[in-house]
Amino acid sequence: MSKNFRAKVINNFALNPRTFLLEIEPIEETIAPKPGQFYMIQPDSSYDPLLKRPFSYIRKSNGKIQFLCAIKGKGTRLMMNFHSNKIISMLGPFGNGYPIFKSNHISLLIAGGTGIASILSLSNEVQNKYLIYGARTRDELLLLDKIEELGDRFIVCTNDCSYGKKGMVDELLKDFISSHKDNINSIIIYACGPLPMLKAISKISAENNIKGFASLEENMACGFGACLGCAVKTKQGYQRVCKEGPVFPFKEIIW
Amino acid sequence: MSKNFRAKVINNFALNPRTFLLEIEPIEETIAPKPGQFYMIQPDSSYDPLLKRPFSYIRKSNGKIQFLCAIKGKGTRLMMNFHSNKIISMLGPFGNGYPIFKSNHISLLIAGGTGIASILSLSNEVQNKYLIYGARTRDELLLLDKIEELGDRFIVCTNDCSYGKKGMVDELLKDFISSHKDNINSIIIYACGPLPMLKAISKISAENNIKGFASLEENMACGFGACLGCAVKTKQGYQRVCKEGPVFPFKEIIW
Amino acid sequence: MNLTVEIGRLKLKNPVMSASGTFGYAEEFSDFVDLNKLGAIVVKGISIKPMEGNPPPRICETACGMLNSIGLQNVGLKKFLKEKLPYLNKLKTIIIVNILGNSISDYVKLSKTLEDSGIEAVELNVSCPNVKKGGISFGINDKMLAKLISKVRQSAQKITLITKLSPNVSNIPLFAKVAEDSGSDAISLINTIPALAIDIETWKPKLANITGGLSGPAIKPIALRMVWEAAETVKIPVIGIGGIMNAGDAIEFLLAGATAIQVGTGNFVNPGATIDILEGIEDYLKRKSINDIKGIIGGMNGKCTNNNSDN
Amino acid sequence: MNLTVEIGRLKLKNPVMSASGTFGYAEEFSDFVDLNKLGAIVVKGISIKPMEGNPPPRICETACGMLNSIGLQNVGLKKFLKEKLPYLNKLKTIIIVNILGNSISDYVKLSKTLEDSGIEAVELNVSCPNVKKGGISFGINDKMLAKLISKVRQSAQKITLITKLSPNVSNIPLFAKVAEDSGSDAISLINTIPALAIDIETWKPKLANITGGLSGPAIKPIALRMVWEAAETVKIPVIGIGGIMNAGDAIEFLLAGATAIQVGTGNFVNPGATIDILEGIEDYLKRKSINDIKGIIGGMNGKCTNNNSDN
Ligand SMILES: Cc1cc2nc3c(=O)[nH]c(=O)nc-3n(C[C@H](O)[C@H](O)[C@H](O)COP(=O)(O)OP(=O)(O)OC[C@H]3O[C@@H](n4cnc5c(N)ncnc54)[C@H](O)[C@@H]3O)c2cc1C
Ligand SMILES: Cc1cc2nc3c(=O)[nH]c(=O)nc-3n(C[C@H](O)[C@H](O)[C@H](O)COP(=O)(O)OP(=O)(O)OC[C@H]3O[C@@H](n4cnc5c(N)ncnc54)[C@H](O)[C@@H]3O)c2cc1C
Ligand SMILES: Cc1cc2nc3c(=O)[nH]c(=O)nc-3n(C[C@H](O)[C@H](O)[C@H](O)COP(=O)(O)O)c2cc1C
Ligand SMILES: Cc1cc2nc3c(=O)[nH]c(=O)nc-3n(C[C@H](O)[C@H](O)[C@H](O)COP(=O)(O)O)c2cc1C
Ligand code: FES
Ligand code: FES
Repeated sequence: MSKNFRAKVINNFALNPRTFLLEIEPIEETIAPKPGQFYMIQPDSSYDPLLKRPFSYIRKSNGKIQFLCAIKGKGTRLMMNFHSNKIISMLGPFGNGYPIFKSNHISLLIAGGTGIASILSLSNEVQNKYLIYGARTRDELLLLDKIEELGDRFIVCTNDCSYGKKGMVDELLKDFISSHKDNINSIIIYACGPLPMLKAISKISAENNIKGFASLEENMACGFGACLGCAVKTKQGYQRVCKEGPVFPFKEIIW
Repeated sequence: MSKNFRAKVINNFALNPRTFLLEIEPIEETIAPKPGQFYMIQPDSSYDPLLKRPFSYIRKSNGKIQFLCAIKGKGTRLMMNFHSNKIISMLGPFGNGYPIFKSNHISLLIAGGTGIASILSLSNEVQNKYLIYGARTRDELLLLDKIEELGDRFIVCTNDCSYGKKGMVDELLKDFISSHKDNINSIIIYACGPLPMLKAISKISAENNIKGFASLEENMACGFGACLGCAVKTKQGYQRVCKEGPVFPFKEIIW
Repeated sequence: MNLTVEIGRLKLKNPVMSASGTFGYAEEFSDFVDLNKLGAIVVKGISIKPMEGNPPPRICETACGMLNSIGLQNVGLKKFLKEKLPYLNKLKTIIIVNILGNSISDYVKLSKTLEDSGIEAVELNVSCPNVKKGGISFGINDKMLAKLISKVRQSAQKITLITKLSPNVSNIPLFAKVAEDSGSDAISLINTIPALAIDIETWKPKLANITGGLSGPAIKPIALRMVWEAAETVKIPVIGIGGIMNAGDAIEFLLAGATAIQVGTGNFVNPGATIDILEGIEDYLKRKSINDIKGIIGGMNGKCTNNNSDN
Repeated sequence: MNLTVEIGRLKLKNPVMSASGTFGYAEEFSDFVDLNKLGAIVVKGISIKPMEGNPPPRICETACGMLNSIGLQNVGLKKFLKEKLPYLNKLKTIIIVNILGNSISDYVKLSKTLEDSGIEAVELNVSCPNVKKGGISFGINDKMLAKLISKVRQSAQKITLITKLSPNVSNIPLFAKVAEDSGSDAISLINTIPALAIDIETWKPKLANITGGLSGPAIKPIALRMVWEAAETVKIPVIGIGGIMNAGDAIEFLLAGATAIQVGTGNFVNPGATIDILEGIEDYLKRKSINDIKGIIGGMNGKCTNNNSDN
């Protein structure tokens, strides 16, 4: 069982012009991932780009692992063109995923943009849950098919009003809190998305005394705690997103 | 009409495990090449590898250009995997090709290994010709179908005797000279292949007072005379393989 | 949109130049670019006598870069003036002649002769060994450099004097300041970085000269740091060089404080690089609604702390 | 096949080590490699007091390389001895502790304490600023470096002393000689090269610290040149570092004269790199029918000419 493995590309297709869904299958024995963990994927075998890229997995089933990847720069542009059967080099699973509590509580999952990938890995593992999912436009709301089974426990919004409610997830969070005043103490928030979104959610949580966790991103060289490159400021000093994170309690993060 | 152009890969297949035949079609208007000229081909759009690679063309027909490429290092390994329809970046045609003389003479074409590519570009353009072609083994004798039409004017040899005559091209050259003692003055040699072969041929030519030309190779950064990287020592000082060459008269080269 | 920049007395149409030794004598690029569109052309380094250069192999590739040991091959001053200058003079762009020598008097003679021949600017390549001082290059000794520049300045007073700094020093600000104080109108940096590659099959160095100069994308972050340090130190214009392949790279150098940039190795990979870069800069300024190139020069947020606590 | 090499009093199983700051405190790699197979492990630089390091972003990618400005974050000497050393002591390989300080007395105290704790070797990271001398790093001033090494040598006489040279100097042979003459048992080089990258959309440097150290394949040819220059100059062993990603790279350094090598950035890209390199070296020796690693050390054909006529 290795965290340094090769995998075969099974499927790779565009969901919109800026995002693709990548499915791979390890060709060596690997370790099972936990919700919120991530993998490092090598975009190319040359040294340009040099470093592997971190991606949260969406789910693992039948030995296959799925990723949702936004096209940002050099690495993701190369990954977008991964053809089926290509053998790629990967590391993982890494990081501390989302803490899952045995107690009787409501899990409020909040995703912004491609943050939905990490949130979906968790969604399968928790019971009494709600999911708030926001994106800029309809076009950027992805993987809805995988989510809609949640029915009315699934709340979706777009900034431009092109689908679901209009607005940002933090507004929906406020609404949610108002309508759950009674059992507010049993809510636990799990959030993944752009930094400003996480910041806003963390603030609202603090105001309402709700416990919550955010999955953070930072540039990474290694992904497994060796380079100290992925530090984020926390109340306990710098911590590594790849090792102590990527999931941190809201109240530990110094935003 | 540009010497800096993009081209589409039409065909690319292995002739043996170490050599492939690449056919491309420029998607911009280009300049017609002359026998012995070469093109620079970009192996990848990353900066690793950085430089384009020089390759002699075999022939141009119907707007398509063919290359015979031996797998040597990073660049050719990437080129081997060029799939059809891939758009690649190229420069050329460059260099002074083989000088073609109007006079009534015998063109003796001599190719070793992948040197056959450059020799074939010339073969189509000269009339009264013979072709000596050598390789280590049968497996490395390539493009025989394109040559065999020459009939008994085509002499082939392998070092290991697996096909044609046994031996090196320089031995065949000696035989050829012996059997053409009468019209030795009308022979002009054109040679392309490994350096030791060229050196041997040049020596034999000098001894027999036969005029000849060799196509040389040297590491290149630009291919069009700007970097001075491809210098070879000649009786006129350093000359550029890409500009004054790749074809030089035997008697100018300081081996 | 205003793309003009000033280097000494020169007024460049735009900040995009070719780097010495990578653009031949310009004619080699006439197939690929409209030479008249360039901000300036820096030609291959010229010495008083012709130099034949080093034996081959002279170049090899490295990760995201290349080594060269051309050995300063050039046609020499006389032949340059006679055979190359006429073509260059026909171009409607500024010609900068890169010069090199083994003694101060070499540089003095070269710059004076070029000034008298109507050349508007010289770039001093000071990475060459000073034969009188045991072969130590002018570019790594601040006192020798100061003397060299002052002497050249005294004798050629009208010509725009650009000193091309060697990257092979601990303290770029010191050398930048020396160049400014000794009378340079501008500095350009960086030249190639001495480097080595070995063939593990033959156990021979990949270059006949053993070492060569590293250039290309690999050195860009080093060059950018040095350009920034220099630009924070001196008031004269700084010309950024090193691994510039595309407009984005060029813009990084401008943001770091370069008034203009030179494209070197990029010309080999894409002979149209200079013009592509120029057009890319224009597109960028349009997109950012900036109508003067000066609006981005030195625009990086961040002060020089000379804080070496890397790792 | 004999792969053993000697560095000072140390006898290494083989010449493959990890480079400081890229291998954590070794435990991070236990998932990936059999740590006991390594020639030696160099751990992350330790200072007397814990250091919290620089604000993020701390790393970014460049062409065939990366920048880091970790800022020497480390747990400090006390915690290292208490929390990290027990794990390291259990390994059957040599542990080399990389140390750093802001004054000579820092280095003296660190090496003495480590010697007393049974550590066999220290590597002096001299790229850090000397606070008493206006923040100039020890590694770029030959006199300061000589003093630093001598003092450390005087106080810690048994420990194997490796000086890690800064690449940020004009004259590597000088610094190599200083290290040898002042009592170093070996030198290692190169450390990262100060560099900069800028985000052209935000106009901010890509690292919060503005500059960072460049490492990876991009710097290999520079490192190789410096290792060769050093190895031609001194008699003590030279440890080669810089852009070693695979066995071929490692062999280049050995041919250039390195007695051993360290793998840095390569560990991030392939956490199994050290072992892959070790196996690759063995395969190479087998293929070449060489049965002692010493048969390739310094094997490059070519003499140091200190001839700077690049370009
Ligand atoms: C724990 C974690 C999980 C992630 N999960 C996902 C996911 O599921 N889907 C998704 O689309 N993206 C995810 N990201 C972001 C993704 O890693 C970056 O978008 C990607 O690395 C960009 O690479 P590039 O080569 O296209 O961009 P470039 O800009 O060329 O990258 C240059 C360098 O910066 C790094 N980098 C750039 N942006 C980021 C970023 N946001 N986070 C970390 N490193 C970055 C790259 O890894 C690379 O080293 C995740 C990031 C982290 C840290
Ligand atoms: C004018 C000319 C015509 C050529 N025609 C052909 C041809 O028709 N078919 C063919 O198979 N090969 C030909 N070659 C050789 C071919 O260019 C090299 O084999 C190829 O560049 C190797 O690239 P690589 O990336 O696989 O090797 P690497 O070893 O990774 O290359 C590293 C660097 O060295 C250069 N290099 C390595 N070997 C050579 C060489 N022999 N000549 C020039 N540069 C070299 C590469 O271009 C590159 O810059 C020709 C060379 C020249 C100069
Ligand atoms: C093949 C070659 C030849 C060069 N010749 C010279 C020269 O004659 N004079 C000089 O000052 N610099 C010379 N240089 C250095 C370049 O002008 C430039 O400073 C360096 O290559 C870094 O820029 P780049 O990374 O864009 O190539 C040469 C560089 C190369 C690659
Ligand atoms: C993230 C990172 C942290 C480093 N930390 C240290 C350190 O603490 N002490 C030190 O001497 N060198 C440190 N280095 C330098 C490396 O040990 C090595 O000298 C350098 O990275 C060049 O080797 P490479 O190209 O193989 O990475 C660090 C390098 C990196 C990339
Ligand atoms: S990415 Fe290296 S420590 Fe986190
Ligand atoms: S390859 Fe550049 S001059 Fe010939």
